[in-house]
Amino acid sequence: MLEVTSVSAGYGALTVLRDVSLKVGDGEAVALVGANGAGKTTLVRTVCGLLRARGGRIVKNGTDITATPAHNLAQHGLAVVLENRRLFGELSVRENLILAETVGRKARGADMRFSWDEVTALFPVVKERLASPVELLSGGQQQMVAIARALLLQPDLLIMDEPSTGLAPKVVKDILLVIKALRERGMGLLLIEQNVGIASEITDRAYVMSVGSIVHEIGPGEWQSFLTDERLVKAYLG
Amino acid sequence: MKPRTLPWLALGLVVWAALPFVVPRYMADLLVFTGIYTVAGLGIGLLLGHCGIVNLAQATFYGLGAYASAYCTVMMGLPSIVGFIVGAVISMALAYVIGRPILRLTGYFLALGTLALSAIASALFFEWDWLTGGTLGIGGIPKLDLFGFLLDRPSRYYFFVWIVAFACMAVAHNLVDSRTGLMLRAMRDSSTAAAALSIDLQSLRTRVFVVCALFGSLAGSLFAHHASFVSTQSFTVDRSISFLLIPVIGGATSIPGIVVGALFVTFLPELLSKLGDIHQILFGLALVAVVVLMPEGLVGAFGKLRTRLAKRGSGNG
Amino acid sequence: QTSGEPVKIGAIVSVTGAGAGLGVPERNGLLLAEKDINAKGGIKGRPIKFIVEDDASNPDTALSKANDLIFGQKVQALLGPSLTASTVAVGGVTHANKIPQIAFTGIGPAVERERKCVAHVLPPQRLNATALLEYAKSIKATKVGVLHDAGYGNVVMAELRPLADKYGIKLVAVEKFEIGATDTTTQAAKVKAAQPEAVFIIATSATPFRNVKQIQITQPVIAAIGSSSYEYVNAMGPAADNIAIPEFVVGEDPLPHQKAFVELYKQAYNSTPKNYEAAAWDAAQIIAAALNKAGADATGEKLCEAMKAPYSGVLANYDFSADDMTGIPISSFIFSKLVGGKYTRTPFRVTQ
Amino acid sequence: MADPLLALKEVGHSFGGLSVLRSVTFDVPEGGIIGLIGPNGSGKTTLFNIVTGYIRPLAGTVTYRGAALGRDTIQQRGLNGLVRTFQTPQVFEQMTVLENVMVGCTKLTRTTMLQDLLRTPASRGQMREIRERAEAGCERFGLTALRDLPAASLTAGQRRILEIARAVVGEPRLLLLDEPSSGLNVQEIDDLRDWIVRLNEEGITVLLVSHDMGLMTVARTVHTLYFGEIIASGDMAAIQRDPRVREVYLGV
Amino acid sequence: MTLSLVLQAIFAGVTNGIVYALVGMGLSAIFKGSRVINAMQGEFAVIGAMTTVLLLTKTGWPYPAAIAGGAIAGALVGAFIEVAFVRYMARKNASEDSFLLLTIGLALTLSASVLFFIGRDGHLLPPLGGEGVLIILDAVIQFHALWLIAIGIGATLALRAFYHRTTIGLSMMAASIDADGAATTGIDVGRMRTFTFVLGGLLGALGGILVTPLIGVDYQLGLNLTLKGFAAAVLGGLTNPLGAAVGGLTLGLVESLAIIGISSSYKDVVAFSVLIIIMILMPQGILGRAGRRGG
Ligand SMILES: Nc1ncnc2c1ncn2[C@@H]1O[C@H](COP(=O)(O)OP(=O)(O)OP(=O)(O)O)[C@@H](O)[C@H]1O
Ligand SMILES: Nc1ncnc2c1ncn2[C@@H]1O[C@H](COP(=O)(O)OP(=O)(O)OP(=O)(O)O)[C@@H](O)[C@H]1O
Ligand SMILES: [Mg+2]
Ligand SMILES: [Mg+2]
Repeated sequence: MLEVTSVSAGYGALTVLRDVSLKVGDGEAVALVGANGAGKTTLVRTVCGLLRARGGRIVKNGTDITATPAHNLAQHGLAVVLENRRLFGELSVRENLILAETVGRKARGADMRFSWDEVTALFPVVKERLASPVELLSGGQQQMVAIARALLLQPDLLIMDEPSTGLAPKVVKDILLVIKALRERGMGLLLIEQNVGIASEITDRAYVMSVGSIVHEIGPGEWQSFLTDERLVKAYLG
Repeated sequence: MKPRTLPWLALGLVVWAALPFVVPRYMADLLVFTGIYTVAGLGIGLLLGHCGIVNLAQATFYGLGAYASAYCTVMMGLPSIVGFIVGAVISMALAYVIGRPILRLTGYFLALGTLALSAIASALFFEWDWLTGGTLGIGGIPKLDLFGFLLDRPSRYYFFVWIVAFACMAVAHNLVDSRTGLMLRAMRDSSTAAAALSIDLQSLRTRVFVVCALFGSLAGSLFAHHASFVSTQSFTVDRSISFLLIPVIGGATSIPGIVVGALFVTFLPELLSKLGDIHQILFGLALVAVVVLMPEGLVGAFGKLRTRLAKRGSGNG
Repeated sequence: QTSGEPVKIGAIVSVTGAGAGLGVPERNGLLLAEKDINAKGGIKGRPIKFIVEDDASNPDTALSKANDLIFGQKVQALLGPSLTASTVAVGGVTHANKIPQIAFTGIGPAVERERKCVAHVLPPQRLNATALLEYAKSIKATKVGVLHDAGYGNVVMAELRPLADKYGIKLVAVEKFEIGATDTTTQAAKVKAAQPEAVFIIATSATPFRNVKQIQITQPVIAAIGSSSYEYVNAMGPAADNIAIPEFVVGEDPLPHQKAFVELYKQAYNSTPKNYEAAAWDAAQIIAAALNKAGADATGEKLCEAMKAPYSGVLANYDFSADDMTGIPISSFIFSKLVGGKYTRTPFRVTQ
Repeated sequence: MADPLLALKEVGHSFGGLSVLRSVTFDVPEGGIIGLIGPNGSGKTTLFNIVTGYIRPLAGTVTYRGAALGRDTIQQRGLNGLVRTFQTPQVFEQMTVLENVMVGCTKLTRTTMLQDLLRTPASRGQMREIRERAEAGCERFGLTALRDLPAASLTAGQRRILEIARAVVGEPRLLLLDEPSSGLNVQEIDDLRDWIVRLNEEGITVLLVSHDMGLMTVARTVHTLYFGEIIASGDMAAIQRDPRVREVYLGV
Repeated sequence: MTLSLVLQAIFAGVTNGIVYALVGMGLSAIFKGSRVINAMQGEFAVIGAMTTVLLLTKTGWPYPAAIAGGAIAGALVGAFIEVAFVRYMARKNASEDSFLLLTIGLALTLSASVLFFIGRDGHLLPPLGGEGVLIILDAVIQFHALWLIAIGIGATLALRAFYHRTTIGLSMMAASIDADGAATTGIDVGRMRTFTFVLGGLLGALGGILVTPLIGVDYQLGLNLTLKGFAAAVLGGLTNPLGAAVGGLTLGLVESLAIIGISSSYKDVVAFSVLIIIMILMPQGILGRAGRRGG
């Protein structure tokens, strides 16, 4: 479904990503873990078109999307929850969501994966505060709006950059349940997560990134052995 | 680094000293204006580049300095230095009194506040013609007399103006480089966090505003003694706007940038005017070209070019 | 028929900026005069050349331009600038360096009286004020309302106030508006509320004229010379009616001594000249005459001396040895009236 | 018993009808590490804002070192040793990392503007001192390698650490950390834990908000906020056993 | 001070206020959609009005067609500016100051171009509803001013609805608040910015056309309108079209009441002092809203 082949990218004179390749299959959930500054966010920004790839190819469902501008990616079934949420602070919660819903509807037509009601039901706060400007919400509440917004884009692959940031444990658990449910409906997931505990719980496989390259792959069923291996964890995530 | 910059410094000094004698007189005159605008622009640059404050009131302080000098010398027959001091004191006092409430505003609200201040001052300059001479202005302001040396020609006044300008630049540089400068930039980037680190935004901004007013007033006094004439036209809102251009063109955070900006606004219109009536269109387009091609100002663009050249040099070598 | 090195005369006018309404006609007048002078033999056979610079209506720029013309281009004399402030500023240089100057303005603040070599081809504001009052007297208005701007208007007002008493005219309402104001209805309403018998408008824009008509002031309107130009009349639209103006040139109906100039101007520019074209023309002719008298290479001082004589110009009769450096008598004024957007000359004149 | 360093009494606040805090009362003893947890939107950050002076509480009093904070400004509180970090890191983006940390030290020294304008020896000396302290701060928090980078180019995690370093160099008495662990990985959270313990040993009292239960174990006492009210207090083990906390916050 | 004088002052204040509001609305629309303070908003008015004047006098188009032509000219210039300059600068992450400088430069260029190519004459347009006036208690107001007030109020409400009821309006705001967030929500940020400038140009041009019958248009009008429009927009809170209307009316009324209440000499002094006081009392603007303080 998503295939990233030897992509490199960076900022100005600085090259951050070198020859990164990874793959997310249909309906698969894959994690991307790595230390601070490894380049995870940079990869996300490159995949979703906010940063131009300096080399390599990104293919989604057989279409080359390397040069597709970010705003067209929803058409390709891709949605992303960016680091720091990137909501429209002065707009109300409802307006934030309507924007995504409109785009999602355009991309999927009548065949919507996630209805408005479903999504708002998922996050009760969102429903309660529909008319409130987003910037007035608490950090965690904003995070929920960001996830809701991404879901309303009706993605078949959702990329999340540290979605658990600032969420209470209960909400994280709720979200994990939601994601599991979504996966059952065939949605793929690329999860960037510092908290390997969380990552291991909902993903099948993982890539470990360090200084701009994929240095290790955790295959299906290998999460447990990875996590218990102090040495590996230290080497890759420390 | 140091030993290598020394010869350049010496060369610069020689060029600087020779300049008013080798260029035609009207250019020396423009160079004097450049120096005056540098002084005025420095204040705005401090506020804009280091505090993120758009100050549209500099013409007010410029006017206060000029009128103080004009009034003290022409109407009261006092020595020139009195004009400089009176202008500076009044400007700083006004900046303090007005600054305290106005500087509570932020962003464009503050810009509008200073614009309003400029409009009020400009209206009062017109209205109080017993003091300012109104539209007719005050003429016959004596040339400066420095210990018996009469600065009656642009080539002489040039040295005085630029020594003042360099002193102001040094002072501004000190400020930027100091603890205060650090706090200013912190406040510019995030006032929320700056407050948490015990930076008193209000009083810091007020004090820089006062320094800016001081520079404005000094420039005004210098101007009065150069033009020998002051009138309301020189201190309108338009002038405030054109002062604002100086740091933006040159690069607001850089002190040499202010000089470049001042050179731009004094020389370019002059050079373009040789091309006939179209010159104002061209000046507007030149401004557009500067921002579009060099969004960090002329000095920023120069810096970039230098690093690029340096890189190429080292790549080849 | 002229030959040799041209005699260079500098000119500074406001072609752009707020004073463009003055500078453009002045430049036209100058260039026309240049042709005329050279056609008539120039300066003792040498051509005269006006180097015209634009000060963008800014006194600082005017100062730089003056420095350039005098020290860079080495001009013999300077004409202009168009605006009072610039004139005072430039006068500092010309006076100090003994360069003759003929300004397209009336004399300004006190320092200018010491500048004995800075002549003016337009009347001092005191004279303009007198002309307004003379007209008001002629229509027997004793209560007058005034609407004036903060620049030009302020200066005329300063002269008008003391004079009004002498004429036994009471200024029942004096309302001011800022230069470039786009609306002055409230001020006009205050004037109207004072129930004047006539209204003076002293401004350099069409706005107050329109506003006065909009709020239906029906009393006679008398405008100062500053707002007399075809541009302003156009911008007044239907309001350009029944407005009296003390001024000098009505191109539609010129005085006998103005006819030749008006014809020449019409031919050259295909439009009708007014006061500022004529003033600049006069200034050019005056300097040419002085040069012819004192010699093309005369020093500034000599040239000044040569200038200090009566001169009958198109605009007015001057006498530059007068105290106000212009010597225009009140009898030089004519009084025009705008009727349906057209200038007509009234028979009224003031005799000394 | 000695006076607590910070005492909240019946603190209440609401935003336009939305009641966010209701009669919150608790103490932060000198030298302690106090934790504050609660579901999203329960008012933790609002409480921080009240303590540090960004918001005036609508009810109740906040007492710091025995005196009511009342109308003290944010700055006065800071000078008195109350320093906080932000839930969304607030770094000075156009300044370098070192300069960011230097700003944290500015409050320790005093120069007048005039001295700075004239670059008097006092002014230069203070600047040197600030720089030295900041360099030591960078060293301590492992930021030395990033020292000269503009803060704008830092990653989420690096910003977090920078913010903590910047707060700590100012020699706080009471350090309020708002979710310092978010964006950090396991290893870094461990480091953070060590730092907190170390700082506490050095005499800094800590009030910690975090959703990371692992990190929260450093706290000696944890208060649980739920819809603006404290529903449970105690050590971490007790809290984790509390049925209400389990239901509304931990979700087990 | 008579009642009729007060009424006249209120008429003038409201009329001028609506003029300021129209310019201010365009300014706030552009700010809302691009975070650019458009120092050439007044020039849009000049472009719209001048084009209409030229179409009317030179080509003899009927008035409504000439108005449409003027409005389109404004929109086109707006689009051109975005495509030619703003887009390029935005890609380079230009600062707010440089956008300000850009629009100041463009304002100078346009005003100088009008002077150079069209001349310094002032022009008027025929008033809507003819030359007629309404007289109440001796105070006079032109029919055109009534039209202007009605249209001004209509435009305010329409703009408000546009921003909060239509997807495109929402998208325009979203794109300027957070470009990355918008792009990943499927919003074409570049196109929204172009729309924003088209809208700003259109509003500016329409405003210019509407005020010309009252105040005339010449090459110098732009700066004047920009300053007043800026004051109106900021006073109202900058991102709210309704705010610009309230700000404009406040400014207009304060100005004209200062003339009758105090003295015409001190009109600007009083008006701008009041403006400063209002801002100090309401630092977010009259209709502005404070953001979340602290973390
Ligand atoms: N805008 C930028 N300009 C320059 N360098 C940047 C920029 N953003 C990130 N970097 C650099 O790129 C590298 C990778 O950053 P990235 O944000 O991708 O890391 P990350 O793995 O997401 O880290 P974290 O877990 O802390 O979010 C870092 O070294 C960082 O300093
Ligand atoms: N300025 C404000 N205006 C309106 N409501 C606000 C404002 N600030 C906070 N709130 C509301 O107050 C409640 C508490 O917010 P607060 O940020 O204190 O929560 P929190 O406990 O820090 O949550 P989180 O764990 O998600 O950070 C939230 O519902 C939030 O929406
Ligand atoms: Mg990241
Ligand atoms: Mg919080």
